[in-house]
Amino acid sequence: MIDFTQPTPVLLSEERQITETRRELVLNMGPQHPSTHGVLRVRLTLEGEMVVACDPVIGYLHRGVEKLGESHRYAQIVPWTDRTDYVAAPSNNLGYVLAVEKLCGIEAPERAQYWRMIMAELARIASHLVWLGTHALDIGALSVSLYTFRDRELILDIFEKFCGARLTTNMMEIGGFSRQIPPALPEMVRDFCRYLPKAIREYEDLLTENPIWLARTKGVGIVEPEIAISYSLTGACLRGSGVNYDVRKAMPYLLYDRIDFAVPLGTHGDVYDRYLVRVEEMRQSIRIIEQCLDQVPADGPLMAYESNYVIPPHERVMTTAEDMQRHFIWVIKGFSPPKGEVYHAVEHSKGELGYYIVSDGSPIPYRMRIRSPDFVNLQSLPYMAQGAMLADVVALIGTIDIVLGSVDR
Amino acid sequence: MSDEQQAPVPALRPREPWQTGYWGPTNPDEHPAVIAVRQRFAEAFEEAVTFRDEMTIRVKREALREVVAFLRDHPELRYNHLTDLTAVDMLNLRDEPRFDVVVQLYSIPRRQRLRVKCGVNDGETVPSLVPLFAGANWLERECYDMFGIVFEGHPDLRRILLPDDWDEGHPLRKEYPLRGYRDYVQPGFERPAPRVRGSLPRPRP
Amino acid sequence: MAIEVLIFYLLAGVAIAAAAGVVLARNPVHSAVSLVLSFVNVAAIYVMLRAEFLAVAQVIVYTGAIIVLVLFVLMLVQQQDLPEFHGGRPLRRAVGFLLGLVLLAEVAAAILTRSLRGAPGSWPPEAVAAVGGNIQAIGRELYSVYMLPIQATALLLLAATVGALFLARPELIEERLAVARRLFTISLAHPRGVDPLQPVAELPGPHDNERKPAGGDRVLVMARNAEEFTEQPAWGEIRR
Amino acid sequence: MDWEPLIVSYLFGFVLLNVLLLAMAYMTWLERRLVAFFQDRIGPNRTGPFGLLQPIADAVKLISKEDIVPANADRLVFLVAPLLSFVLAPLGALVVPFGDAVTVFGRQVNLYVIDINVAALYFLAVGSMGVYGIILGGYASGNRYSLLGALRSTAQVISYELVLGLSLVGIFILTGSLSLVDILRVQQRTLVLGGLELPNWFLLSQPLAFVLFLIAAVAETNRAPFDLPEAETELIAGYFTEYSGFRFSFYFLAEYINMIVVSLIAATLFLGGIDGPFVDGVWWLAVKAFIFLFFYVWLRATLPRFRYDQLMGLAWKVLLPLALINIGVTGLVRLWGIGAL
Repeated sequence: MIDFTQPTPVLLSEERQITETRRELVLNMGPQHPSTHGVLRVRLTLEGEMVVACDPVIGYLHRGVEKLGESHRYAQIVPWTDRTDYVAAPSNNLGYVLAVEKLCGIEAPERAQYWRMIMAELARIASHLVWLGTHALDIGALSVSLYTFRDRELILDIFEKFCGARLTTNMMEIGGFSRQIPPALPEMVRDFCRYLPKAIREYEDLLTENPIWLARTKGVGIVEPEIAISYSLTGACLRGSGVNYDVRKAMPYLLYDRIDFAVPLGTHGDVYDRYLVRVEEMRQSIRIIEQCLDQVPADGPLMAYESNYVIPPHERVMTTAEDMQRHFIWVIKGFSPPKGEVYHAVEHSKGELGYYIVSDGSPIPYRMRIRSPDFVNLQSLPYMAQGAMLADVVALIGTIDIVLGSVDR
Repeated sequence: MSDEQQAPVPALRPREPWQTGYWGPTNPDEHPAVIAVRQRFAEAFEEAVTFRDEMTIRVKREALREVVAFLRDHPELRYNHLTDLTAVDMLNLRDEPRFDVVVQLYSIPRRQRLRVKCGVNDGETVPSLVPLFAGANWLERECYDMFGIVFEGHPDLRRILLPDDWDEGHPLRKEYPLRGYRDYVQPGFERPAPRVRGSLPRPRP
Repeated sequence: MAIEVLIFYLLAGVAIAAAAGVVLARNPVHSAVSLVLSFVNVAAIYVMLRAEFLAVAQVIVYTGAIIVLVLFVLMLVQQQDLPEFHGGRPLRRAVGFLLGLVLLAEVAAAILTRSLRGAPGSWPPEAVAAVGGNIQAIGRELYSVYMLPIQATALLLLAATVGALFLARPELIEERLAVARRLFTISLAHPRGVDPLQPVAELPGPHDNERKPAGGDRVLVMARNAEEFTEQPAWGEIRR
Repeated sequence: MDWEPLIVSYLFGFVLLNVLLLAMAYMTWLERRLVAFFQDRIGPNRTGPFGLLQPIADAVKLISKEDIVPANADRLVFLVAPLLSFVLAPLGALVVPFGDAVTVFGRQVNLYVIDINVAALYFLAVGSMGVYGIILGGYASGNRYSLLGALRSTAQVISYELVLGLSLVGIFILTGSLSLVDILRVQQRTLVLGGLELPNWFLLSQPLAFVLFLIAAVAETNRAPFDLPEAETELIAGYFTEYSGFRFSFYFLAEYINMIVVSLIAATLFLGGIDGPFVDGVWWLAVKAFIFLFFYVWLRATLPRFRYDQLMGLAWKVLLPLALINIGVTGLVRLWGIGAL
């Protein structure tokens, strides 16, 4: 039994103690710092401007979403997932919803799956736009952030049109969508897909061949592929190092196996490669969205309803007694998935987002674990920062692409 | 893109939505990882269960590191990616042992997942996976922070999400109340807010 | 005429007070700032003596570069590491006082002999005006009569620069960086620190994926499906 | 003693200082509007027509804010440093010739405050003094970010001052004078190349020096992409992190006045100053200075920021050798007599 009255055991290694005795400038970067993307704190030990040691300190935005998940019913947790990575909220919804659907053994209708893919890819683009803007701003390119945020507004408009909310969308439900697709929405998405490649070209004009940008990003923060795998990196951080792992390709969920797209892989594993990979991912996302729009059925159910786990549709509640009962139970008590545990991962814009849910057969999850990609990715920051300069640390925090809501959960 | 115009071929969907085959064969006796671990660690292997297509191997906690190292380095298994490491407090589900440490492994070359579990009681230690996977560092720290499970051999085991001087225990344990142990004095309120569910006292007019 | 004398006394008084501040200030940064003030006032006195070039050179070289470097060093060094300013053994203090007196006597002797003799030097105002101004006069004098000393000084400064570079020893920084990489980076768990013999994952081999030029002479490998992992390349030349 | 020129100079200096302050105020407005246009935004447009009263509102706000001195600051130095920066900033403008002599109330008035024979060096000297405001402010704040900003600024200013000075040597060789008035006179001549009549601006005879001067001037005034001392995403505004209220505004004033002064000097040295088609006059100087200021804003809206070591490498490995080559070539041309431009 651990005695909680005692201070937390801090097992300092020998190396760390040596660092403490050296006389260097210890710089406390954050938690209130313009380029730590939130409330990340990095304890830097500098020699001149060179980073000798780098210790990320997190937890300033810890809200205990996992604990909250253990006290809410399954359907009530969906809004909490919005609040973890609020930059790409639909992707978080998707990960949780798919995990619960796997636990229950149900599947959303085809039309809903296509729209889920569209929304997830839009969320990916939105997240990458925020990343690109803030990353460029960290390195000093002022204007790119304004352009990307301008274009992100279009995606938020689509979200607003679809579900009424812009940031914390809460758009997906267990079993599909309960809302109807607004008739104007497909055309809106198509317009966006026609517009965005031009915008991406604009960003690339400003950055890709810019000598200062090249000097700041090339050869900085190199992660070798075996190191990247060892650090459990996922997403663009892993693919920038040239490792071919994308959940959409490796273990296709939804209908990604029907879509033709490519996964860009970097060749040098530095900040610049991760930048190129993410920019290319935005283009591929557009291809995915366009194919989804071509393939999605024009009408059809959006919600699976032949099961005990999904709220029945309104008209059936009003007409059949059986569904009225089910509706009543669903609303009052919630639904109870079978006993068991599932882990389901989706390709979030930042990497592999996994939900591990343990069910004890009650309407409340026994354990809900969020494997958030940026929490795992962030721990490679000290490795990337070896021998870097102070200004590089800012670029590295940007290249890992963290959202502190997701890191701290 | 050269083959952008190529018509997409709808893939064959499995019969049940969860049967994806990403976790290998559902029969434990056919699963290569289960066979290999059972053979190599005869006394440490406890059981292998499948639920919803997902293969879980339960091993004794002393052997966790050896089993994971074996799975990582086995030339035909190559579970080289530590996807996740977490724990579950089994307080309400069984008596012994108290916690399950859950390791999600993934093999990038073989595109297959595997879950390795070990039970651990309060006060016992689990061998740390940091020597095998650098990425286990923060995951184990989080696990320690949230459950109080001590990972033996971790180079830097201290709290990560909660403050270093947090003295109220480990919040993801089942007996930890949702609002914490202590009364929380709120400015403007007559008495401290209770840490149990219920209506909060209204501020005085 | 009186106003110029007044200004001169003002400048000289501030210069002397600032010079006293250099010695008396406890904080080395305050000393350096006092020195700057003193230099600027001396430069102003140069202007009154119609030696504008000298004044500007004084400001650029001494206040603009040298004292800035002094401040630079002072800031890099921790305050408590600096030697005690007003301490020292009595003998050292006495010797320092004597040396200061000797220096003062030398300067006074130079000034007094020159002014007592009343010799105006080789560049009287008429000669300066004849060549176009005091800058031109200085230029002529420096690059004709004093050519050899100028070259010698330049060589000396070059040698000093090279010596400084050698003393700072960039390769030492490299060494320390290497040590820092091995020891002091708090990625305590990275495999080289823990398990150097066992590579975590084997390097991917050659591949035949499409390569897409992506700008900045980089290419992106466009992976079409996930089976190609083991054939995945992407990497190889650049090692840390 | 003849008091009249002295009083006229003082009056002109007073007018000049006020014009500079006004120009600075509207430079901030202009920069915000221009950057807004570059970034597809509107910019300040609520205070007065086109937001023209915005600088006044800013000034009122800054003056009325609390003047905070951090507890572990070096108090005296902390209070004096911004003033130092501000006082030294407009001094460089004293030597800029704004035109030929005009007659006001029957008196000859020179449209410059002083014409000293070392004017160009004087400008450099004032610029090198300006770094004291930054370095002392950064040191005195007792903040590590400020200290790092001050250190960066020191190294940067020393390096780029060298380039700035050396880039001007070619002009000195061609004119044989350090006085800006003389340099202006030389540029007012006409350069005849074959049948082509061109103004004898040093932009045409010293293009390399012009580029070097431009880069070094941007670095000297700590503007993007060389704004390392105040890099807000790395050092959180660097040396003036701890400043607030009107002391902060002094740094702000100093930065913008520095920009204007450098633009004026650059226009005078390389673009012929008041020389222009039709009628020479101060408006040409204003137009040319505005081009430089626009260039400053353009750079800020477009380019990322250099890293510290890249910045120093650029100065010492690229710009300095180029400046030396420029001096050598100019000297040889002058020596062989074809340089009597």
